[in-house]
Amino acid sequence: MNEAFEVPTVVSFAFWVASAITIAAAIMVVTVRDVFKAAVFLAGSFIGVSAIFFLLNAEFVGVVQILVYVGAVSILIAFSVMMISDVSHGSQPSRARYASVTVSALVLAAIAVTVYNTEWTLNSGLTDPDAIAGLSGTFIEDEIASGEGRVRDASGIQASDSQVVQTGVLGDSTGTVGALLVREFVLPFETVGLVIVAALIGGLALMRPREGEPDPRGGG
Amino acid sequence: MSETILDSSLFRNVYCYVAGGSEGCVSHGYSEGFLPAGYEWLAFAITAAVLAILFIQGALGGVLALIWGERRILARFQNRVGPNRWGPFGSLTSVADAIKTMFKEDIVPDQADRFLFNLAPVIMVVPVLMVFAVIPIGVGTLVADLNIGLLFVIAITSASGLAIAMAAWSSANRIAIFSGLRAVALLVSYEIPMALSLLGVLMITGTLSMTGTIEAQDVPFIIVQPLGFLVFFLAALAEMSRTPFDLTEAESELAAGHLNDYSSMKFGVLFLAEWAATVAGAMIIATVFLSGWRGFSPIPSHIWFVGKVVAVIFLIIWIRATWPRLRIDQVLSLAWKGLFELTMINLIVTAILTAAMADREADGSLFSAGELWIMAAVNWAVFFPSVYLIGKLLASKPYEDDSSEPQELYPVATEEKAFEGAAD
Amino acid sequence: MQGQGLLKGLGVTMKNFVRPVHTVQYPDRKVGLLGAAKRAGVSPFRFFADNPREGLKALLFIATVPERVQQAPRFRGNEFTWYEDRCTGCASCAKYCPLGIIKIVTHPGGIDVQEGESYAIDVFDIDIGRCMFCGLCVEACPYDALHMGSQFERGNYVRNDLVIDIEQLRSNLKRPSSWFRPQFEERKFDPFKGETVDDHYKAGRHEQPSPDELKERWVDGRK
Amino acid sequence: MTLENVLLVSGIIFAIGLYGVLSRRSTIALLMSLELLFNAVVIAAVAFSRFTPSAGLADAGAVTANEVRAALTGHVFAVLVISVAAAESALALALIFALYRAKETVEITDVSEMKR
Repeated sequence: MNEAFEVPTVVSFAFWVASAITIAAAIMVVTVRDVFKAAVFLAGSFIGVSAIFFLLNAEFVGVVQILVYVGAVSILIAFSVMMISDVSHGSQPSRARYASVTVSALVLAAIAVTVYNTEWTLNSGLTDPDAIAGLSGTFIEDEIASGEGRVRDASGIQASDSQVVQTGVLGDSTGTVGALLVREFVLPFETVGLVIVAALIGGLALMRPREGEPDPRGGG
Repeated sequence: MSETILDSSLFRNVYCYVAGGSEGCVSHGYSEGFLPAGYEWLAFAITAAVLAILFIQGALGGVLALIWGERRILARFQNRVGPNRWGPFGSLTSVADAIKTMFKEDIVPDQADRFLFNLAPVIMVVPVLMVFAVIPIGVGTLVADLNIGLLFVIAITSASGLAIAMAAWSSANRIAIFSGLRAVALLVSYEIPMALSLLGVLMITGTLSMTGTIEAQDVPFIIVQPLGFLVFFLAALAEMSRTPFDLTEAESELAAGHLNDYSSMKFGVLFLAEWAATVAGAMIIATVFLSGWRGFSPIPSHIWFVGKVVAVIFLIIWIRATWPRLRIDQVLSLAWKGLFELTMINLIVTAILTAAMADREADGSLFSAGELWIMAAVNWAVFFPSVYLIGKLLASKPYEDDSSEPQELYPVATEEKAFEGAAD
Repeated sequence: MQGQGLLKGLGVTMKNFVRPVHTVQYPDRKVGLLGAAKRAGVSPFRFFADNPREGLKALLFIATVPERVQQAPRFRGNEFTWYEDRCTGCASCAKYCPLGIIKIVTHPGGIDVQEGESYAIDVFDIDIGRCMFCGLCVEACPYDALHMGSQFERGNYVRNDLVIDIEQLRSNLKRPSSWFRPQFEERKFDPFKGETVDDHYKAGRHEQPSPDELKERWVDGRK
Repeated sequence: MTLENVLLVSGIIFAIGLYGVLSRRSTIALLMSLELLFNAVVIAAVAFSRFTPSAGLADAGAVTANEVRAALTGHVFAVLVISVAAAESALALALIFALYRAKETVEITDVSEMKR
């Protein structure tokens, strides 16, 4: 075991609290009859998930989770519930309820068996001090621009003027995620941008008033 | 106890005062504290509680002061005196109001969804109070110097839309639901220009942390990023639903909007959250665009910060006293057709400038004051034509059909054409 | 340029911001030490030394000094001024009142009871709560017995207290408003300086006829 | 908090979402369950990123900056998934609105033309 990757008790406790909240809210989402309430519980579940992200040293993902899911998606869902008066009196579960419970329980069992029976390669099994420093410590990088530079543990070294002591990528992930997005993953990144534009245009095209229909902006 | 949280000096000072001894504290001169070793979690909890109480009380005090100040200033704009009976210059009026609100009867409408109805004020107030944690109100005086501070602020404030929707829906009141629909459309629309306008600042500073943003401002960003400031200011006005974007609770049309069915302290909490949002918004504007606590040396940094926040709040109140409220379609078209384009122009110009001047790839250093002044000059040169252009575009009505009569919203009989509108 | 009007509007409001306020804070206003001292006509130090408690309050800006607005002499106040000696009980005021809020009950009195040329007044109620201060009753009074008053503070908690009865009319301070009473204006009478017109001879253009004149006019003259 | 525990939580959320997708009738509720599924996957990605090293770190030899950065691939995937999910939900809501306008209903059982 490596001390650098040990999870503090407080964090562990907070993780269990956050997961309990998330799971409880998720169960409410799929069982509660009032769709608006379900949307609110969905937002609660999202917040719990973002707390889990924070505890997993993924601040950026956690904040993006709040920004996108709580700030946009769940609000949009609440908006549509408000607009569509039909759903206000509830959504009954369909007849396939027991079958669905069975299927999802089977999937959960499969996941659990797989998770606990796999021999994972863990960070705590790392022995290279440079690698450990790169992940959760402070390190010095030889050639910052190219990304090919050698990473060295900064604890025993006096950094020169041109070198910067950086926090390990798990300690301060935001900058690294940004660098990854515009370097290695630039193609998926651009594709996601295209997908979003396409979705936007598609949504607008779907909602455009058709010929002969009254303009939803009011008037006649 | 991650290093990030311990970095902020206020948190560290309190934490080390309580716990002492632990790593990260000894190097700052705290060798022993109250608690024995092994009780770090307790110290953590105590510190969190103490700071939370302190900051929440501070925020509430700020809100009460803001309510009083706004009433006084607004009264001066209208040649009145404003509240002046309770305390010196009426400064205890807000306290009296708060006490009165607490003792009112707590009414829940019969048809209301009690769970959501009671939850909405909480959801409304918590994010706003969380924002105060990341704002540096002086050198080293902040609870948590998050490395994602700005993004955190934008993300956490976006939850208020959900709270408004909850409050509106659970009231089972059509006026409140109108307000909720407006609020959601408005908040979601204005989040986009708000976040994008901060992107220009981020390009220059290269950090999301609030302290880093202040340290990068050798020249206040209101000068370097005029377009960014304009857009962010307007979007922030919309996000905290202030005039001229206060159509969430447009009192002449919607009575009080989503606040309609709330009473007693639940109303108080919702009201407080809204005003706290104003304080927080002014603080963020002061931090990001007015260089936060920076200033000349004899005056302490806290005073500088408070002065800048007061200036921003005065501007907000001034606007409230002057401009009329916009219609919902005007508000949305301003967001999508006006501010969005402006941020795009700002973004492109700033990107080009940053790429042209940046040599910080190697050492992560910031732009010098001279470089910032050059940027400011270019940005101001872009500012006027682009605002003029976008204003022209907004003012023109490309969709208007010349062949037909202008549509009337409600067909009414006038003397000239009796019931003509009703026929078609 | 677009948005010019917005900036112009900001300018207008700012101009108003720096202008002095129009509000007069009745019945008193908060003053600081300087204001209180100026009001008392002494120097601030003397004021503080003389009256430390008031001085401390003034330092905290919670001391008050009374403040009133200068009113016009024609102001139609709501407690009526009534000269019993001039009133014949003709009830013209009651007849002319558009709201019918004046109630007069008389019985024949004075001389020549059978003809009823002069009346003794039993009840004279004016319901101020419904009065709209049109002043028609005052215009209608042939003998200048009824005048508008000059006060306006009649807030209370019971609606019935707003009815002025005859006792109040008798005992009120005689501070008639000069509305529809040119004789007061000619005399430059100003009720707000605390002047009163106690003498009913000075209050009217026409004197109340003496019983002999009444008899001459209404009894003997008609024969 | 170990990798297994986080993955188990992710699996539980996935199962709940799956139950929702299979059993709910309202399309809006369906969409919400889909979002839960996405979230479960994102949790798993971030957990792997936190607890398991990238391939270059585990084997012997000099550690390069790219190998260290590659440890955060999970975060990048999370961000991409979140963005796509946001686009998806916007489009799905537009579809639901279109459905509601055409059919006056949002129940998925009422829209079964495809069967015939």
